[in-house]
Amino acid sequence: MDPKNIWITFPELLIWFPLVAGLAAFFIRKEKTVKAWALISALITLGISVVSLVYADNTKHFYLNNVSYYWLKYLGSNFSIGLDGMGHLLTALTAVSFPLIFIATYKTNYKNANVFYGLMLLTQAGLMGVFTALDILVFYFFWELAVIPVYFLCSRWGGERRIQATFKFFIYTFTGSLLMLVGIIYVYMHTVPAAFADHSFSMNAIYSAVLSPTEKNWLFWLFFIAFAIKMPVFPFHTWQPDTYEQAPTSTTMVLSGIMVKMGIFAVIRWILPIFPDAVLKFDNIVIALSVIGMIYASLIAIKQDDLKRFVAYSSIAHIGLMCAAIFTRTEIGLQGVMFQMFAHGINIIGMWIVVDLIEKHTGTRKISELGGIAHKAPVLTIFLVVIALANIALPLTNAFVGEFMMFTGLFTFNVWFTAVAGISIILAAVYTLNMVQKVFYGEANSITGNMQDITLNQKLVLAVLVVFIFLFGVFPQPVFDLTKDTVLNILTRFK
Amino acid sequence: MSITEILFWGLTILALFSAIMVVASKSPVHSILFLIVVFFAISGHYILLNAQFLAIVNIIVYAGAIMVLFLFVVMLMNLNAASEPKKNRLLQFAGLISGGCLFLVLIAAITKSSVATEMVQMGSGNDGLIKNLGMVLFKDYVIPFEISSVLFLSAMIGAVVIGKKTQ
Amino acid sequence: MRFKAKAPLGVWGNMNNVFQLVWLIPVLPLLGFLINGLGRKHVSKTMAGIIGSGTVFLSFLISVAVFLNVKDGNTQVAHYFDFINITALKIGFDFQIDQLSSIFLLIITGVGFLIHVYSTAYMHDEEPKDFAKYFAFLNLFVFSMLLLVMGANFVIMFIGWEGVGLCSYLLIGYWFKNTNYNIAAKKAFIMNRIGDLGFLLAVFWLISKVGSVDFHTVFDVVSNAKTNPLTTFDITGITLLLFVGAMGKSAQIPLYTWLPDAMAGPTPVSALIHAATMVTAGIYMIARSNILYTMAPVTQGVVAIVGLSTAILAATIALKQNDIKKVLAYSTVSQLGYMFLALGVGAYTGAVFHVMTHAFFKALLFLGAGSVIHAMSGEQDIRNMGGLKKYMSITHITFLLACLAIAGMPPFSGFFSKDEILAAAFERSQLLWGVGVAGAIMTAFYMFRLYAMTFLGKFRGTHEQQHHLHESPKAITIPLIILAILSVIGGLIGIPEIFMHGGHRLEAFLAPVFAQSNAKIAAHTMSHETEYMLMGISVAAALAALVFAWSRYSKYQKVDKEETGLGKVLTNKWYVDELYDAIIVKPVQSIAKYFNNVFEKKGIDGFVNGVGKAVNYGSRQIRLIQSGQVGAYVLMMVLGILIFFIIQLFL
Amino acid sequence: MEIQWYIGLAVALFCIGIVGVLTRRNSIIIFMCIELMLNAVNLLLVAFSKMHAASVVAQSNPNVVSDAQIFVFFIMVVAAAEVSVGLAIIVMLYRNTHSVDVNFLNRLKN
Amino acid sequence: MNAIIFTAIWGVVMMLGGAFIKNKATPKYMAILGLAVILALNCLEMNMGTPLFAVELKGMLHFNSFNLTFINVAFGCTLLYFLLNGRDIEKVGENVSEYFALLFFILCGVAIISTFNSLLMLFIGIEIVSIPLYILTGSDKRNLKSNEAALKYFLMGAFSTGIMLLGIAFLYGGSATGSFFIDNIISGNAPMPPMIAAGLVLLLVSMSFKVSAAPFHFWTPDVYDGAPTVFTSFMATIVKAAAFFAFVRLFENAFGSMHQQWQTLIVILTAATLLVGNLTAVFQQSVKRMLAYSSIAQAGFMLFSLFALNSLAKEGLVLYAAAYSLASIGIFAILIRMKDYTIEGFNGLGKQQPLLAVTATIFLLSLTGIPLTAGFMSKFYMLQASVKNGHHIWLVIFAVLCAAISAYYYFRIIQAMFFKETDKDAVLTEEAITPAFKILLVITSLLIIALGLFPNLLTDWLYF
Repeated sequence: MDPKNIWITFPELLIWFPLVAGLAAFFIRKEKTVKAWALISALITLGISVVSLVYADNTKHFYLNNVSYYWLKYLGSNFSIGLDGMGHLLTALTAVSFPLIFIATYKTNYKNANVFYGLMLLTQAGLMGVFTALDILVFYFFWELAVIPVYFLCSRWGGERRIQATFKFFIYTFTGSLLMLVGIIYVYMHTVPAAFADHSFSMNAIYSAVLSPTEKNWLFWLFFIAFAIKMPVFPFHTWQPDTYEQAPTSTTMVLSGIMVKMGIFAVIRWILPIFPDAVLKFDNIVIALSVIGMIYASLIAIKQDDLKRFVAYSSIAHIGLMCAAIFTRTEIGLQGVMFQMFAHGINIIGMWIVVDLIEKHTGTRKISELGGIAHKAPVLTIFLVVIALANIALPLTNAFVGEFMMFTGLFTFNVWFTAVAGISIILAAVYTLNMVQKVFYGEANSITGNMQDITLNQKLVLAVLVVFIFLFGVFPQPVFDLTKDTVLNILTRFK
Repeated sequence: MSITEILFWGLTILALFSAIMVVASKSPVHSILFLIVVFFAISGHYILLNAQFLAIVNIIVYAGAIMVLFLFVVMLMNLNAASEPKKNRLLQFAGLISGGCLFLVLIAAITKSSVATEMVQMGSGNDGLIKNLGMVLFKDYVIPFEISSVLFLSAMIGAVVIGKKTQ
Repeated sequence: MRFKAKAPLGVWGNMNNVFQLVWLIPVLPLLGFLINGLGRKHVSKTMAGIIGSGTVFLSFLISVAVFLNVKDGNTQVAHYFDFINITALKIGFDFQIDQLSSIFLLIITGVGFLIHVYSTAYMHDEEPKDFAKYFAFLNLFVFSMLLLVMGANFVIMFIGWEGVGLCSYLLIGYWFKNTNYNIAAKKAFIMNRIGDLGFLLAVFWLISKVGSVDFHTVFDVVSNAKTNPLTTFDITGITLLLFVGAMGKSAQIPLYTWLPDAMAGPTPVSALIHAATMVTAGIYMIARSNILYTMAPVTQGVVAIVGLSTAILAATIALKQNDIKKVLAYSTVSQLGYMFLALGVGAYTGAVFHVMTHAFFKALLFLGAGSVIHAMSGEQDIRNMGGLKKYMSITHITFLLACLAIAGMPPFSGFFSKDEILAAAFERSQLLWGVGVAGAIMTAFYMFRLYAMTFLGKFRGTHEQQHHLHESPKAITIPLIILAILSVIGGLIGIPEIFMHGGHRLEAFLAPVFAQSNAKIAAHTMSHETEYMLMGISVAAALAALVFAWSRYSKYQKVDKEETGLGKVLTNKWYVDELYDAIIVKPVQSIAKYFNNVFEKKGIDGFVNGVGKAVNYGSRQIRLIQSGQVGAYVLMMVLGILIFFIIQLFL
Repeated sequence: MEIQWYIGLAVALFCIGIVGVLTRRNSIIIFMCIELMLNAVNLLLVAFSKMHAASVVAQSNPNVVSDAQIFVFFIMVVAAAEVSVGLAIIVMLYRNTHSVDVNFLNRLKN
Repeated sequence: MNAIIFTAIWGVVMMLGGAFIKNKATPKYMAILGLAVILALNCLEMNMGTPLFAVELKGMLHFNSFNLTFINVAFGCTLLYFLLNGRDIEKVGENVSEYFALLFFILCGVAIISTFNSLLMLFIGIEIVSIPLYILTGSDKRNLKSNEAALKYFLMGAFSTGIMLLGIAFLYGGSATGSFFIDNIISGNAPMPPMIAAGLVLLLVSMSFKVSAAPFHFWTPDVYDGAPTVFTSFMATIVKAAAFFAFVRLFENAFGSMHQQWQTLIVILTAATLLVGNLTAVFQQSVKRMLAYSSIAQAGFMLFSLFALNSLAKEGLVLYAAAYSLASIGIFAILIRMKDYTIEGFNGLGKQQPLLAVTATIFLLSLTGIPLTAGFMSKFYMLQASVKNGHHIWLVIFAVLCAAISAYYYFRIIQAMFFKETDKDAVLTEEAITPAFKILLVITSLLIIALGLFPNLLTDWLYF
């Protein structure tokens, strides 16, 4: 299609719409209204993203998915954003998650709801920006901006230790990002001249930056640490349980469902193409870390008594696998990661919804205090069990496809890593079933006694999630077709 | 050893001695008086270097105006030796040492330099006379000259603002 | 000979080809699951029962039709859609219909159907919605089991493989209020998971080496020496890992301990899942990938030995169990051991044969036991039974037949299958055979101990139990009868050559499946004398044990004296559970505890917070430099100047 | 006369001034020591100017001498201004605390 | 030139005005008006390229768009400062017009040191800036802290002047041309003669003193803490920025050619400043003092312009000056209105004055260097410049780690404002927060964000 007669592109819509909606939300005083407003705008965003998926094919609709404006002309940075396969996938995830989150927490009332929902929508805008940025400076902007609202959300509406926990999280990630910033600038200084400037921040220029092997080696770590903290990979993970525990559930969903994907996304988008040979050099270290993390987190998850921390650690284990699979640089592994990014987002949001429900109804998150919910709230239990099974990657759930492929990739990379990592499959079953048994089965006690079953809106959300789980568990192929281009492009860097 | 050199050394010794006395003497009044001596010695050097104008100005401004001002203040506060409180030995010692080190370092630095042994034009040369300086001052240095008025104004205001009694 | 499907088949096609309906076989139970599961609040018990059994029955009919088709030598692979399709790997959602799978289809749907019917009566006291839930799970199980056997590649098979694991988990923990049951369920699932990991690794290995998981592709490529990409090491590794999977699923040493505990589930479940079908998945899998095993003699050896030792171990334990279901459970483990022995010695047909017969008589035994328990209103300890034969004749007769069958008494089905296995073992080595016979003897012994203590002698239970002892309703007895018939005559499709020329119909039928293997094995021929002799010995020995047990336990009296010595060890199942607990569970738990309490908090997080603390500390110290003394400040400055001078001028 | 003697003298005076600043606690005396430092600089500048006058520099830059001496003149000017302000401040402080001891000033620290 | 002349004149006017005008409010309006005019005149000079009167500069001063832009920035910030803090200046003491007069003289000095071309002008300019500052510091006469600060500042300031003069003397003596013009003290990048080196070191020291770079920063916390907060705000922002500008001009024009020979000193200076500033700020309880230390920390970042000494660095410096001044003026303006200067004093501000809290947050984020704010862009320029310079990447990494520490103490205020409760019914001093004040704060934050998005709004002025 001719760029002339396109007046706005999908990435722009995906960024600006939530942004504007969010800013508007600040001025809506009435709680009911602002909730509705947030939900509707999130749904519209979802609509946009769905439409964009229709036009996902960049060979035909390039100009619908990519756009670039002059920004810092003389620094060689343009505001260029675009959607490739991975971008589509993750923007879709973002677009899907927010309405679900809003619906799931529709009954929860927040003080100054307008601020809350405003910040949530800003977060969404920031995330969209991260996933669409094709200019590394723009990327960095959004990378930081996505975190700021979350910081306020967590420290304002979180649990009792929220301030310290969130602060730790913020400083931790901020440090990482700053290191990355140095890396970015350094790479930038080694790019070829662009129009109006002697260097350029644009993705392609950055990809083709001329760097000596030694430079690449330390730059690799500057970038990787930033992303590793976000993911998080062992041993950079300690902020996560605290933050998840303290943050308000809806924010936790954003954090764990989407924000961790930022790290994985960034590794695929930037580290792999910029430092291929450094990746080849350090892949063993990174994968070793990830695998250790998997086992380590799984073991700790067995011992968690707090449901939120439990989910946090199980998530760390899953992320570890994704990170490892990225560095196998195999098509199957990367496709697995792509798929799993989406799957994990869906599943963990489901997890949080259930945890939130339990906490709401019983007022506790202590696994040891719960029990026998199954016959108080059978529907909830069924959903939980399904989600839990997805969490342990049972076949015909979406997680299975992802993990299967990632493990295959890992196996082709190194057998022993796979063997060790495989143990986490067993451990996953152990801790998940432990949790299910302790919380849901057995006789109900005084705490769970007055547990009611779930309300319609939650039922709706969980149903949608479960549908997603099985749909993608049985028909994963569309996702692979979507992300094919990205994966293959990246692999060409390793030829 | 020529008369100039004798004068030079004499003045030098005088200057250094009284400078040390400025620092060393207990009573502020004595310090001030020794400082005046230093200024006179320096003015003597100026004359040796044939910079009469500065010599005069130094006497008038420093030894005359400024030092009298000091003296005045000290008298006003009638600070005497007793009013100098107990000293912090350690700090003083450290100060002495570091000052000495700085001196050595600077000397070492300068003696390394090539210009160290260049001769200074004594007695002769009439650039330092009021006439030439005046010409230069009002031709080339008119801007700084004017600007310095701002300095004085602010100094004056300052004195007023701070000195003025507040009710 | 098997041949590949010409083109991917549409879901519908021309109706006159029954293969067009294959997809219905698993889908029907799935439908049953969905209806019963989602509508469990609304469907009545009868409805639930009808839906549950009906769907399975329909699948059974289709399976029969398919079977008939296959019998004429038509086999095929039906491709439905791409499961995973990327340049590096293609995995289709394919079903494979051939002799092997069709047989299993029959067993699963047939026996499955009977057990569904049985359950309608057995579970009748349940709440309506629990009743529906029960049938939903049962249907889900049938669905997964069908996926397992119909899958045309390892991945689809694995989907079913884990699916059945899940269902057994759900059904064992069916009475979820009872924590012990949940723990048993969890144990079952986790042990299966361990096996599954092996299975998965094997699959990864295949993908990385062969680049495909399709049965055809893999087997054709591997069996052909020219195209075979796998070294002996690879094959051995792969087969061993697959066998680990089989261990988990089919309860072999060392992963067998979950099966006895799995008896916590409702008895029909035990009959269906833990006797007739699921536990035989491992045998199916190995039979399916027979060529790989044939090419890996080392693995075969391992399989044989593990199988045999399992058979013996379980048998010994069974000798001393008093819980009727536990005895059956251990006997199942032991029988499975025989099947693996068969696989190990390359008698694939024998294994499948035994699977079939075992499905009949073991299902029958369990259902009989169920009927007994039903009558005894939940009592499972045989010491409190006895003399039931005058109260429940049908159950008694069928149970007796089943016992004879499992004890290997000719001409019951068990005799033929077990005999075939032992014969094959003999060909490999006399030792295997000898031990096998020992196992057979024990089997005969404990089965008839069970029989005698349950049905003979006089009733030892409480009075109110005695008061409402009664024969079970039709829904229970009819399946018993049908199964009884099958277990009696079921063996006839595998009559050895020596009795009837061309008698071994099964072998002929399955030949194509094992063609590649048979091509690689030099066919032994055993002289008729030896064969007769072997049969003679085993039957005689078994008979002896039978009579001994009968005579000893028919007049059993309750004596509560503490078991001692070997007896104690056997009663406590060789303390294997305790062993596992000590060497695996406890260490893992303590490591986890250490990580959670010490390493995480003090170590990693401690470091992170330590940085923050360090900054704070540094701040507190460094601000003391700001002493407020001008003198000190100037001193610092002078020192600074000094340093700068030294750096600039003298360095 | 060689320049180094002048340099030596000036630096010596300067350092004596510094030592004074470091060792004395009476703010007036400290201030005087600073004045001493300034004078040392003045002397140095004048000496340098005459050195340049004697050297080749004089040809290239005719009023090299007067530059320096004017500079000295301005230094004196500034010094005078500073003194007025400085003494005013000291007096103000003396009014409030009846002391001119600098170590007495430690309300502001850390 | 206009700037210098008219600030001087207007200073006199204000001073004399003080004698006749009795109304307390009038001087403020006079000052604002006058400054606005002067700003306009300066812009005029930028466009015309010539001042209103032809002045024989004799090479003493040097005007180009770069300097003039900086003067614009400085004066613009001052104007904003007048607008925001006018009434607070009135509160310091009764001789308001004198304060304004002094402020104008300082501005004159600022204009001089940002355009000087001769060491003499530098010296005079710095003195013109310093002497009024001594007075302003001590202007709260009854307050002992203020007195103490004044004396400390004065003594140490005079001391550093002495150091500077010795340095100048050595330069004069060592230079082959015997000139005070900064651009022909030395030429070429031959190894410098010891005398020059000595002079350079001494100048470096005295300038670092003025910009409060460690280890010559010791006066800063005490003086900033003791001085009346309004004037702290002024000297922490405009004056410091000007001093930096002078610093960079001096070293670029005088010693730029032999940059490599003295870079090591700058590296040490920068590292020390960053470390001391950030580390010490962490533990402070009084926000005022914390901001004093943070100003040191920011100085550490500005020193990068001296470390890199390339065009990016100079642009960055101007940008930094603007960003930092805007943010600091804003945060100080709010601080002045707090009842309690400790961090706890900020508790619950978010509830009672959401608007103020939000703007304050923006200022703090800018100081931290979060994207979308001018603070980020300026830091970004600095990092870029020093990476371009190529040596000592570790220093850059060290700097960003320090920036992370800075987040720690800046965010403590944010936390206090939004997430902590207070029992006080009003955390602000009773005098009303006028709508005008709020609007101004909003404008300031908008400016910050605008610069954060489009730094070229400012940097484009520098070259034409």
